[in-house]
Amino acid sequence: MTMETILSVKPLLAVLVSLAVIPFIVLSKDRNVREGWTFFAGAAKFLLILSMLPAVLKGKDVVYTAVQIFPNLGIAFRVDAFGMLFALVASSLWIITSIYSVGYMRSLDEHSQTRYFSFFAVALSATIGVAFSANLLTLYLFYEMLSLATYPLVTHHQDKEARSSGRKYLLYILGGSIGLALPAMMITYHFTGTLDFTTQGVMVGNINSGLALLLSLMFLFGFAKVGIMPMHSWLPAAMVAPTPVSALLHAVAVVKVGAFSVVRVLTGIVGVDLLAQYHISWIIAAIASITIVVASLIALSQDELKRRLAFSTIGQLSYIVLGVTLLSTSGMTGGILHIAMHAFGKITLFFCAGAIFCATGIKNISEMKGLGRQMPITMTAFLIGSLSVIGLPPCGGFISKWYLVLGTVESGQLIFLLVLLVSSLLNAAYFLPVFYNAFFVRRSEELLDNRLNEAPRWCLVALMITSGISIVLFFYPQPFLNLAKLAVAAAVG
Amino acid sequence: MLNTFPAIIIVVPLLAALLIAGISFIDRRACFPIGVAALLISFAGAVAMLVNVVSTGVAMEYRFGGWAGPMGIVYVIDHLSALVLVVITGIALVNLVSSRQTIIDELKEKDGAFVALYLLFTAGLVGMTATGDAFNLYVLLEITSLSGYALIGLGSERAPLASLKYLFLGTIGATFYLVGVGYLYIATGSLNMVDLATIIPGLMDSGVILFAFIFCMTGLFVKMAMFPVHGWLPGAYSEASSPAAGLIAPLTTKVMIYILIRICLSVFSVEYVFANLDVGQIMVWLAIATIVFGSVSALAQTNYRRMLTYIIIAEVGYMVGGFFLGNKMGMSGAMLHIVNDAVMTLCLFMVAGIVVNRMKTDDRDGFKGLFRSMPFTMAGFVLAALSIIGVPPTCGFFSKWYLILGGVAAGNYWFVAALIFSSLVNAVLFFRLFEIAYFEPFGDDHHGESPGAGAVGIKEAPMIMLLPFLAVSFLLIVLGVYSGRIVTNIIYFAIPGGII
Amino acid sequence: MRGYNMDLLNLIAAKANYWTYIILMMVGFYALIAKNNLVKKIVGMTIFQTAVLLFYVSMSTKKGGTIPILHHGETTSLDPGHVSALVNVADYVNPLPHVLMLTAIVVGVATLGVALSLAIKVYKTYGTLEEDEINLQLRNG
Amino acid sequence: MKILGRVTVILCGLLLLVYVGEFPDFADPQSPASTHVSPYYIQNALEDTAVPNLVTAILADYRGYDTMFEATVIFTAGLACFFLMRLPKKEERVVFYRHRATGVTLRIDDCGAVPKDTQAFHRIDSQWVPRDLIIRSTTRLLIPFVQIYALYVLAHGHHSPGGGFQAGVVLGASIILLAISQDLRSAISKIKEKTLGILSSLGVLIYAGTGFLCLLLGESFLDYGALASLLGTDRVMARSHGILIVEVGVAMAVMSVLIWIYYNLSSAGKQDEGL
Repeated sequence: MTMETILSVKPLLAVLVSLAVIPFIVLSKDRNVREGWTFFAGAAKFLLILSMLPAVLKGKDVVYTAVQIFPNLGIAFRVDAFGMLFALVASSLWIITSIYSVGYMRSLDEHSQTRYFSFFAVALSATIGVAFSANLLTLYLFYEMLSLATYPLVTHHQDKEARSSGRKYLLYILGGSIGLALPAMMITYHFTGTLDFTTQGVMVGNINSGLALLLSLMFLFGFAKVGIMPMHSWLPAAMVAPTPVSALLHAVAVVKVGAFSVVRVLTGIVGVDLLAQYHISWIIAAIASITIVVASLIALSQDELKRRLAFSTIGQLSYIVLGVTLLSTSGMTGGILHIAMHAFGKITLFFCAGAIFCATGIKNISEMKGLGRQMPITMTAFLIGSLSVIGLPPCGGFISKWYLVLGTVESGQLIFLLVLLVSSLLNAAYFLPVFYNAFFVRRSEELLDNRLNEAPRWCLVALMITSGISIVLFFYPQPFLNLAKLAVAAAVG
Repeated sequence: MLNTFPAIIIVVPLLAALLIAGISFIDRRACFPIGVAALLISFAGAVAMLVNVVSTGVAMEYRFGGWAGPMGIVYVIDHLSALVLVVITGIALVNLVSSRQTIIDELKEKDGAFVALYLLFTAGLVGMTATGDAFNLYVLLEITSLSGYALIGLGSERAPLASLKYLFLGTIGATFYLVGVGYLYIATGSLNMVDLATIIPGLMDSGVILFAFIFCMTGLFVKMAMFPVHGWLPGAYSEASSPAAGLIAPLTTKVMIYILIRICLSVFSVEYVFANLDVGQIMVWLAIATIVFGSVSALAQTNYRRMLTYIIIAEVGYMVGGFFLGNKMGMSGAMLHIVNDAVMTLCLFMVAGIVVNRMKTDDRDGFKGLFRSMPFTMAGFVLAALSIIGVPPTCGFFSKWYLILGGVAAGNYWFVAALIFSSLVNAVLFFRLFEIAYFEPFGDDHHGESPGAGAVGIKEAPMIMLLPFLAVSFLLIVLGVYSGRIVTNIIYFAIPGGII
Repeated sequence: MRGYNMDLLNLIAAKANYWTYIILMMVGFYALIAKNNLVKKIVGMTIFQTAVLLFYVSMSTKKGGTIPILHHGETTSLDPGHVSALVNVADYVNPLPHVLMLTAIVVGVATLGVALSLAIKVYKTYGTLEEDEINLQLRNG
Repeated sequence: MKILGRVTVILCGLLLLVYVGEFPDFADPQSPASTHVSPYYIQNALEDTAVPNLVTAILADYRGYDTMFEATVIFTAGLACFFLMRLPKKEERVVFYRHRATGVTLRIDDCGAVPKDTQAFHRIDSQWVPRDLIIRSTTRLLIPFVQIYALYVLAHGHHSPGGGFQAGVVLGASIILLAISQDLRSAISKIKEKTLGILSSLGVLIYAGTGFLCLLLGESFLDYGALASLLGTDRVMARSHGILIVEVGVAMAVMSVLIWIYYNLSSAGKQDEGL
């Protein structure tokens, strides 16, 4: 299926627009001007990506080569359906998170906010760079850029705890990428001669089975941001960051980049047929399912809300990997769609966690009894978010889980159907008690006045938008669904 | 005019050095400008030659005293030597300009002598790179070493001892090289490299040539601080004054590796080194040992510059290992790494210079809170650190790219593992420093606008130090992006045909 | 038996200069590595370099050749063109190693000068020239 | 450390000795070294450079570039010793004076400017020894002749063994003899450090300068043939004169550097009291 390509500089502009804004953010004297620049950059990026949507929907990829380093390899961009889906999610949520972080940072009066917003912009440009990369080298470049840009965000509080978690964060991510992903990339480049993502994958002709399995596993664990089990413990440690960081980055941008890269490599480099041929897909699916179940179990035991959400994210990410490695069309569609659906759901939950922390300073779930009366909007948003993550009807998450279930049936591997069901139950088990405590349990008498004690105005606005989108996505999933279907068609080819 | 450039780029710094030494006894103000002017001319000449050699594709030759071939001394400027010449003169120029303030502060009356020795050192390096005569290379090696001993000798309190140790080992290395040239002369009767290359294939199995190779190699390994004989480097580079370290550290070992490549490729032909002696495997193992040793002992250092010296030793292992892999990718990786590593090391030593100039200590604690007080310097420092770690788009990544490809192509996975291990160790080393610079001093002030950049006051380095430094750190990215072109247009011409 | 001794003696006699140069070099090398006193190391270094001088100069000798200065006879008939035919190469010793060794001597002197000045500076800072005492002072601060 | 040293040395020695058999015999006229390039020198040196002394011909003309760097090596050594050793000129010093008539010695601690010698008092070193008449008179007699001999060696470099380096060393030795026989200060009064610094750089500058002059005249660097137009002789004689100019430069450089190193080494940089 030949893919017509449009040559346009938009992908490069989309990546660079947030970098270009940084000098203005740094030099702007007044806070509001600085926030204005961030919104301007967010909007500009979103509109640029939106302008490419119609072309991609018609099946045409937007291609642009920024720098030709080697004769057959360079920093090149290729916007296809899969990249477009992820970029849309990331850039739209950046705007919303900026709204949220304005409220959050000002209410908690955090220090050095200029550095916060500028590194946020760098992180987003790296995320879009990964989404639009045409070959593994560009993807690796922006992947490393993202790891380094998020380090100052994770360790924003600059205290001893931030240092130790920052150290862990880098150990896993940088260690994984340099230790495993780089050699795997090199060996692939040596044997195949090219690193471009192609529909059938480049490995198919010239790499034998053992090496293909080894390389796939090196990529899986190398891109540690996907949080597959042994390489996952950086995510709970990164919860020490301010909540908007963990909201956008550790629910949407950073972890999804990991999942996106793994899926890109499995479909674009290793190739769907090679995956099927040598049972590689079954092994990776097994690892993913172990991660899902174990992560959901650990999430049950976590008392701190953000750590529980972190472990839930680890589980949800492995849904994506599991969905893709089922190798059935609806399974892959479900996996890819889950990137979008989970993003909106999980970001709402993190916003609620941040809002609760802003308003009442509570972090642990056990202390959240009777919070519903004080913060009705936040807690209802929390309900919607958790429904979407669990995958129940009124919210978008249901659709992606629906496709995942269909995928397992289609591929005939019923063991994974069991995994999906068990994990959904576990999801319900660790989300609903929070909601139940908030609304139905009377708080002990020391909290006398029941008057409203809601989160700051900006945070609520963001909350409502994302929970609203989660519901809308249930009724109108078309843009993301079509993109997912196109992506699968391109991958299976 | 262009064909006299091979002479001009070395004679101009030499004449300037002599002029400066003389004038420094009369009036010292003129010394610095003459030095910079001489290096500028030399740099311009080197760039012009590189452009000419790349465009015409033909190596430039210069006969000193008008005598041809084996009779007189002939300079040959081919692709690789032109590239290395540009690197040498460029780095010497940038380092001299940026360390003007330190020279005036630290070496009050002796700044004239310092600039003269600086120029002699650079002239020696330029000569070594361009020379086509084996004995002339020894004389220039001695000039470089002698001025190096002097430049290092006047540094911190322990500098004389470190310089003396460097002198002893350096003399052993240089004399071994001299004996090697003597063995070559006895067996062939000529000193001219091109002439030697025609005679040696006829004497493939003679023991004298074998020992000439062994002596030359040991001599060069001592001078480039390979693993067993590296003892002198850590002390020498970390005790020297920062302008001297900024010149010597980035250049000496790289030029020695260039000479190793020059001798192995143009004097002892490729067949001799790789087929006849099959010495590649042992040398790669030696390089792996150097890399692992350099990286591990760098972990144990608390002094920033001493840590850098061990990283330099590891980088020497990269280049020697890459070259002795014996395939096209490995060799081009080694040659590209000569350029990249020189620029990276210069960047890191300029940071050391700036930190010592501002914080009066080059210990790790000197980095406390630097992200807040010196943001631009730290930005450049992060870039240089990323390049040493090997993160794209900086140049360090791309030379590792070629080296790893070479390792995979040669099936030597231990070398690839050593490279990856060294990159990870570098990551740990530099992020340890970032932590100190970023976190400490531990402000307990979570809330409220902490002393932002404005309040504590940006105490940046003086402009004359900062601007060249930022230019060099930006050069790291430019070199990275253009590394593909550098390799295809320049380095592939330097690799002889016999290498696949 | 005698034949065998003769070859061995010839071998030693014919290669006498290399034997001496190697032994001298090893003496200098040993002193340079193993000696404790810095000045003894410097002396060892000088011996080490002198051995190489001996090696170069010894390789230039020819049986029956005199010093490389053309006899008075050859120089008188100075009409260019046929002078070179007159000069018999075997009469004169090979001049090239002598030139090279002039450079090596100069280098030796230069290195000696710098080494001695460094040794004096080391003596001024540590008060001793014995390397183990210096290391002791370095170790305890 | 010692055992390691012994093992490496013995190992290296044995390894070298084993391969001695491969070398050409001691004085074998047919050895590659004497049959490849050197015959050209022996036959053509006189014709090319009109200098019978082949070593000087090769030294200053065929491989003149090497010798230029040789002179630079000497110059670098002098500069290095100055750079490392020379201490800033601090005024306050412990100074000793001796009354000529009675022999009473005065010790002045940290005196500012050093007073001149007078009729009654003259300045002495800390380990002062009364001058020995024999040494003083013989050296005063000997030094001029040593210097004349050095000039002879310099001038006759073309026809007999000798040349720039040897002449420079002998000249240097004459001044050092003066410094040893009397005291360093009297030698410094004869030749100040400033003149030495300028003279040494001037010497090598003459050498490199002539080379650069040949470059400016259009020929290649250090090709004395180019001086023919300036010196008004044919190219061969121009080469011979070029060699002589260069030898003078080298002699000047070597002399001043040796004295300069002696000044710094003997007084450890203070240049007030020598050996």
